[in-house]
Amino acid sequence: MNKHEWLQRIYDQHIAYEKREKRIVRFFQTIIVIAFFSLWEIASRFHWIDPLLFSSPSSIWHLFITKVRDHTLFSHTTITLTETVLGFIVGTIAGICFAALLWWFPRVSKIVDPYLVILNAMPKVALGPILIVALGPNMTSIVAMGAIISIIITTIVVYTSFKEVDANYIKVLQTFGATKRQWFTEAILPASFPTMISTLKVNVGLSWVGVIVGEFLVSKQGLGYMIIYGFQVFNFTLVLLSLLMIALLSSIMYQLVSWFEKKLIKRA
Amino acid sequence: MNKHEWLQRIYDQHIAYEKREKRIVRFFQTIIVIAFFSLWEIASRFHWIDPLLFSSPSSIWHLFITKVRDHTLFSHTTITLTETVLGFIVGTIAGICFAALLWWFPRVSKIVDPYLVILNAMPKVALGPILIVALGPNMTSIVAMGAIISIIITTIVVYTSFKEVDANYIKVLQTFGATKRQWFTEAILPASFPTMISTLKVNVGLSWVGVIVGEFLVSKQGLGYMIIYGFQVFNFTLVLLSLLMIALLSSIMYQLVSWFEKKLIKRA
Amino acid sequence: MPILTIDQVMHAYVTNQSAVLALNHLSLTVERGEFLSFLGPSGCGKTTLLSIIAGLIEPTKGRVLIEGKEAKTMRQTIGYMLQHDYLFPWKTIEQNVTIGLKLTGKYSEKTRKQTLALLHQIGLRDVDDRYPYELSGGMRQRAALVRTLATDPKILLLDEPFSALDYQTKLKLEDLVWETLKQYRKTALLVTHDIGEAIAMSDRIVLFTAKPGKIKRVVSVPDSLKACTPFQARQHPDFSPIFQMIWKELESIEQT
Amino acid sequence: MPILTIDQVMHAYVTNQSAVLALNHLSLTVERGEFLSFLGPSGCGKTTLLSIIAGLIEPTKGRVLIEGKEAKTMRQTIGYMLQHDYLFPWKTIEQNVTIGLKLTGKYSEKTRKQTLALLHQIGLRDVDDRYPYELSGGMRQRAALVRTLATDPKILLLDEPFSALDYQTKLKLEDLVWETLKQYRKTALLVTHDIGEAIAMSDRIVLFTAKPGKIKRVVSVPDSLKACTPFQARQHPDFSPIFQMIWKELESIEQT
Amino acid sequence: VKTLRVAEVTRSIFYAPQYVAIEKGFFAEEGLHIELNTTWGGDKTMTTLLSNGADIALVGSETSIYVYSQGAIDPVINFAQLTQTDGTFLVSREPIANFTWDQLKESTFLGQRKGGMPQMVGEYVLKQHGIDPHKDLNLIQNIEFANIANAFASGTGDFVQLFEPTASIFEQEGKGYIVASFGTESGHLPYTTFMAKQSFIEKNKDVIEKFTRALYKAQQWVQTHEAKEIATVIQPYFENTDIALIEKVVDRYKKQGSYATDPILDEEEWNHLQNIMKEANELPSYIDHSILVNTSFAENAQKR
Ligand SMILES: Nc1ncnc2c1ncn2[C@@H]1O[C@H](COP(=O)(O)OP(=O)(O)OP(=O)(O)O)[C@@H](O)[C@H]1O
Ligand SMILES: Nc1ncnc2c1ncn2[C@@H]1O[C@H](COP(=O)(O)OP(=O)(O)OP(=O)(O)O)[C@@H](O)[C@H]1O
Ligand SMILES: NCCS(=O)(=O)O
Ligand SMILES: [Mg+2]
Ligand SMILES: [Mg+2]
Repeated sequence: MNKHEWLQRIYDQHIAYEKREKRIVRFFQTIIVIAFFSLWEIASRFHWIDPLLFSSPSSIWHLFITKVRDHTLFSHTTITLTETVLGFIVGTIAGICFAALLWWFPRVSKIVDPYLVILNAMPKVALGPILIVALGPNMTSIVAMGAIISIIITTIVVYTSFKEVDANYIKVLQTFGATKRQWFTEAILPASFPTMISTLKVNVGLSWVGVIVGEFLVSKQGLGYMIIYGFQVFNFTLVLLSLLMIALLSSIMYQLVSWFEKKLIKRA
Repeated sequence: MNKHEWLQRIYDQHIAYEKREKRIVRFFQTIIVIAFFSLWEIASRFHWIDPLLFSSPSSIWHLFITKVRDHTLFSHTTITLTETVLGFIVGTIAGICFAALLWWFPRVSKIVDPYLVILNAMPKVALGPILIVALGPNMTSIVAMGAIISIIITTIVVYTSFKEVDANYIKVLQTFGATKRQWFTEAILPASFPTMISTLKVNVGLSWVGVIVGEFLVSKQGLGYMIIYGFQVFNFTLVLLSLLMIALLSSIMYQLVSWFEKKLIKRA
Repeated sequence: MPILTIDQVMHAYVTNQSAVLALNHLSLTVERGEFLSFLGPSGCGKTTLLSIIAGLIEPTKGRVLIEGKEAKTMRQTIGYMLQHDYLFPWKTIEQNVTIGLKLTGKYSEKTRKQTLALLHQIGLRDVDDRYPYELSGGMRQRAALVRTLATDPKILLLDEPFSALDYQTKLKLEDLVWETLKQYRKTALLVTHDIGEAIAMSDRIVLFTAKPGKIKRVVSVPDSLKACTPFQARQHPDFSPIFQMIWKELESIEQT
Repeated sequence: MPILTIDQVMHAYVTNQSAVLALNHLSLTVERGEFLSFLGPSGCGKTTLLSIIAGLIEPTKGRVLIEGKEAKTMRQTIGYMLQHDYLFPWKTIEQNVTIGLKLTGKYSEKTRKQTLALLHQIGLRDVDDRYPYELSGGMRQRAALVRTLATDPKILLLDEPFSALDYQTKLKLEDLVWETLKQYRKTALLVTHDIGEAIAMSDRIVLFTAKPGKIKRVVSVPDSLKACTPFQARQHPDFSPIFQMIWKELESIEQT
Repeated sequence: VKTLRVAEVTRSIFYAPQYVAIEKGFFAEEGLHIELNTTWGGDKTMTTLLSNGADIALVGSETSIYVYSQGAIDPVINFAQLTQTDGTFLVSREPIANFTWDQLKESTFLGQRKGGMPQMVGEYVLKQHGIDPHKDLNLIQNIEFANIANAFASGTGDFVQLFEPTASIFEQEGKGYIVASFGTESGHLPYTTFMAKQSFIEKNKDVIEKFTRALYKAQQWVQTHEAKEIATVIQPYFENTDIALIEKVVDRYKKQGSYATDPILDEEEWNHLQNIMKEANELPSYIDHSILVNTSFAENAQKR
């Protein structure tokens, strides 16, 4: 048996093993989903749990189909998604701009430092009602809630990463007589790119929190509205359908950002 | 002039400069606070803003004094603080235990991975009502809300740091024939200590969010309750007082954890 | 009986993409008290070989015998020192150097005293209660040496232990390690990229081919150099010719 | 007129805790085309001195003149190469080596071609569109050299450019840099911890005392060594005596 | 066409005449376009009105009193009443054949949240029946509006005070049994009222008048039509709710006279409200009917 055949055999063994491992993992993952939903269904059918409160997968499914057919699910989802994406973008961009400002004016950064700590520690969801007062009971408030929740933490994280950029990159630029503006565009900004991307991941989650809380407060459409309304008419199937939709969509958004991160950061 | 005198003079110049700089910073910081509160007061007095909605620093101050005198502020604050600290501790410890579990059983970790992603992306505040159903309308639900909001992110962050511990530390232990349990106690756990401490910082903030949202849903006492009640009877002074108290307390807790972090991590 | 026998060892790393041969039909015997150096291009499998000898990974094929017994069962007889010191930052120097004793169950007041004595002898005084971050690179690497020696291993595996140090510290530590090992009559295997270091410290130098690692040639160091300390050896007239020879040999390996 | 005059330079670093003298009454002149090495204990102020010469920091006292003019105004005439390559990871090799041209406004099709030609000449072919992470340490350091040379500086400051490389790569790069600098008749100041490297590459070696840095002694390298490439010089019979001498000199500095 | 922004406190069958007015085109007939926004909870609704997020709010009259006593510069004026009794029901966990209020004694009672109208009426009614809500029974008042029903459903309390359609759903599902109506016990009071800022009313008298007229038409329509017909009209506002259930609820409210038959908020009702608030220790100060109520629009609407 020559070397190549031998390596090939070892490789094949490994791949076979990996495949088996993967099958086991997939198997248990499937088992968990099936067990979860069927236990839920059975518990609900046999009244081990209160079907009124916990609904059942089958009723949720039927409601889902109905709402897909009459397009209402689509419109609620679109609204919430739009708000979240907007909140996310506004929060992230504004945070990065603030960070740039603090970097450019170190004295400003020193001055606002204690206020940033307070704003960061403050649970932003408590500000919801104030937003309504300030911006009115409309989508702007909801988007603002989605943005505000991520803006401070983005500012802090990105500013920290600006400061942590290896001073030697600046030294290289300085030897070529670069201006401060060039330090920023040529070194600080690109070097902080990976940090910015990973803030995005956090911000996606935060924007969802903000928008859902915002929709709890004021809304006539959206998944948060569906939850509140579901409570109002005691339709828990509706509440749970909305929760499942939120879980699904927020996971997808998170995965998108992760994928984006992997694509962009491989060279670091 | 000898070398020492020369150095001393340079040093003195620097210190003088630093002192001036610090004075300027302090000055502007004070100006900001004063400007903020007096503008607020004036705008409220002259009805540039609706004093009903935005209250005024003086009314907040008077309310503060009244509530300090009759001890109600103290009891509300104590309740909320207790809930937050409990939620924080439960969330952090449970998260670390889960992380240890995942590290110990890599297959379990592979199996639950997609579920962790979903749970992490899910805006936990939306789960509040489910908690009330499960745990009843009492303080347990509020503490659980404070814990649940931080548990998944703690698990993920701590588990990631467990995995990122330099394999060479394990190699060193292996050469002495250490058991897996010893890998964990001698290397994995202490090496991840800094990460754990910095998760604490995030968790403090999250626990506040959880507890405030929890108090919005069920409570007869606490700062979140004061906000809700204040809204109900249109006493915005009460709402703003609670918000200021929350900002103050959460900042203090955050600073405590930061201080703790600095003390512990200096040797890294 | 040789203290170490490497018999037709092959090792392949298997990933999901491919299986890569890291070591190819490698055989070698080492006698008690010998000092061997391994030289070879980056990625030729030197670290892999040390890990196999230490019993940390199992060779895909072939056997490694220590005093005639399977390497895996002989872990206690082996001390392993890595490129960076890998002292545990959260332990004091004393806790670091005695960890091996504790894990192997050899910890007693006596062994503790011995270990601390060795620490002082090697030039680290008044640092028992310090933390690693308070020490310079050279001092840390010395503490790592003491940690390795504390459990009294018969064979020492040294994986580029000096490469992270600056030049002068490195020359000084070479002398120190060399003298300590001679004094305790240890068998040692040193991986290095520095031809001079290999010549200065060892009795035999094993040259590896590039991936997959295979022994290209074993060079014996002349007795005249063996007798000197590493620092003296570098200045010795016999040094330059053997340096030139190995340099050319390695050049030819890298070109293939 | 000497290309570089360092005149009674003193530098103190001031922090909130204390003011520390880094350089003390330092004077030195360097002639066009000379190659100087700076040797001295860690923290003695070598990097500080280079930064002052490059006009990046202003000396607390004293003057640095380049061709008779204030260093701060002469930044363009200076190229600075750091210990690690500090290539920008988000730029391709071509973008990296031409960044100096772009920042100094010298970028044109002609200078671009010249720079890429230098890149190829120095042994980096087909890497123009690669990213730094795709290159080995030695290749990256070469690219950094090209980046430094691209703006055609008169004086090159080299701050331990080889210390992060493995031994063989380092010896090869020493030769390459030495030849390139000789070919373009550059003036160069090299900071190193490696006595051998200093002897092999330079015309004069400046020995610094420990904190605060002060010139202890300037050693001229014998013409016999100056004539050889660095690699040859290390094998030259004249090498060992001067190495011993400098070693002892540094030993004595460290003990004080 | 004039667009009016209306903020309603919640989406409820209790407000059927409002949806009828929109759906049957009574507002459109008056040249009004209604932009309806649900701002969940009285606090948010009133906040929305105060911060000019809406022109008209549909919310309990007690909020206008709170706002006034906090020193509003531009008070909020009640101009048209929509519901005239409480809208909640007493639901017991076990079926009770012959209910008397005495049976509440020693029980655990899951009430509405403190400071709101349902809670105050709840306490008032208990007191009317000789029960001290804070001594004679175990009163739970710490749960947010939306979560009261599920707290009861998951096992908390022997009795609960619930709105529709939850009360009917509970009955349908056997989760609870409606044993009494707080609406019939409460007497007439301005439970849900349309209001606007004084400044807005002054500037838009004609609009308010048109609005009130359209509302009055709807109130009359509701009076003169069967529950079944009403349910069909308002169904678009209650997707996901069974039409039979809507009908049942409408019928229940109609029968107990919860829907005001005209928009007039008279002084008697107003004072009754303040008495109830006073009993509950939530009345900051007594405010005269003439200050916060303007019945002229309602009266004009009735004239034509
Ligand atoms: N865990 C691993 N999985 C896959 N391949 C590996 C692994 N460890 C090492 N290799 C590969 O095996 C080969 C030999 O690696 P090894 O670390 O033993 O080389 P080395 O001679 O020690 O190199 P260096 O001089 O750079 O330390 C390399 O090609 C490396 O890429
Ligand atoms: N930015 C700074 N602030 C304060 N002190 C500094 C600063 N930079 C350097 N120093 C101090 O000045 C002295 C000289 O530093 P420098 O980096 O020039 O030394 P060096 O000779 O280059 O050392 P090495 O060989 O380790 O590179 C050191 O004691 C160092 O601690
Ligand atoms: N999960 C919400 C975090 S915070 O930004 O509101 O603190
Ligand atoms: Mg290796
Ligand atoms: Mg330096």
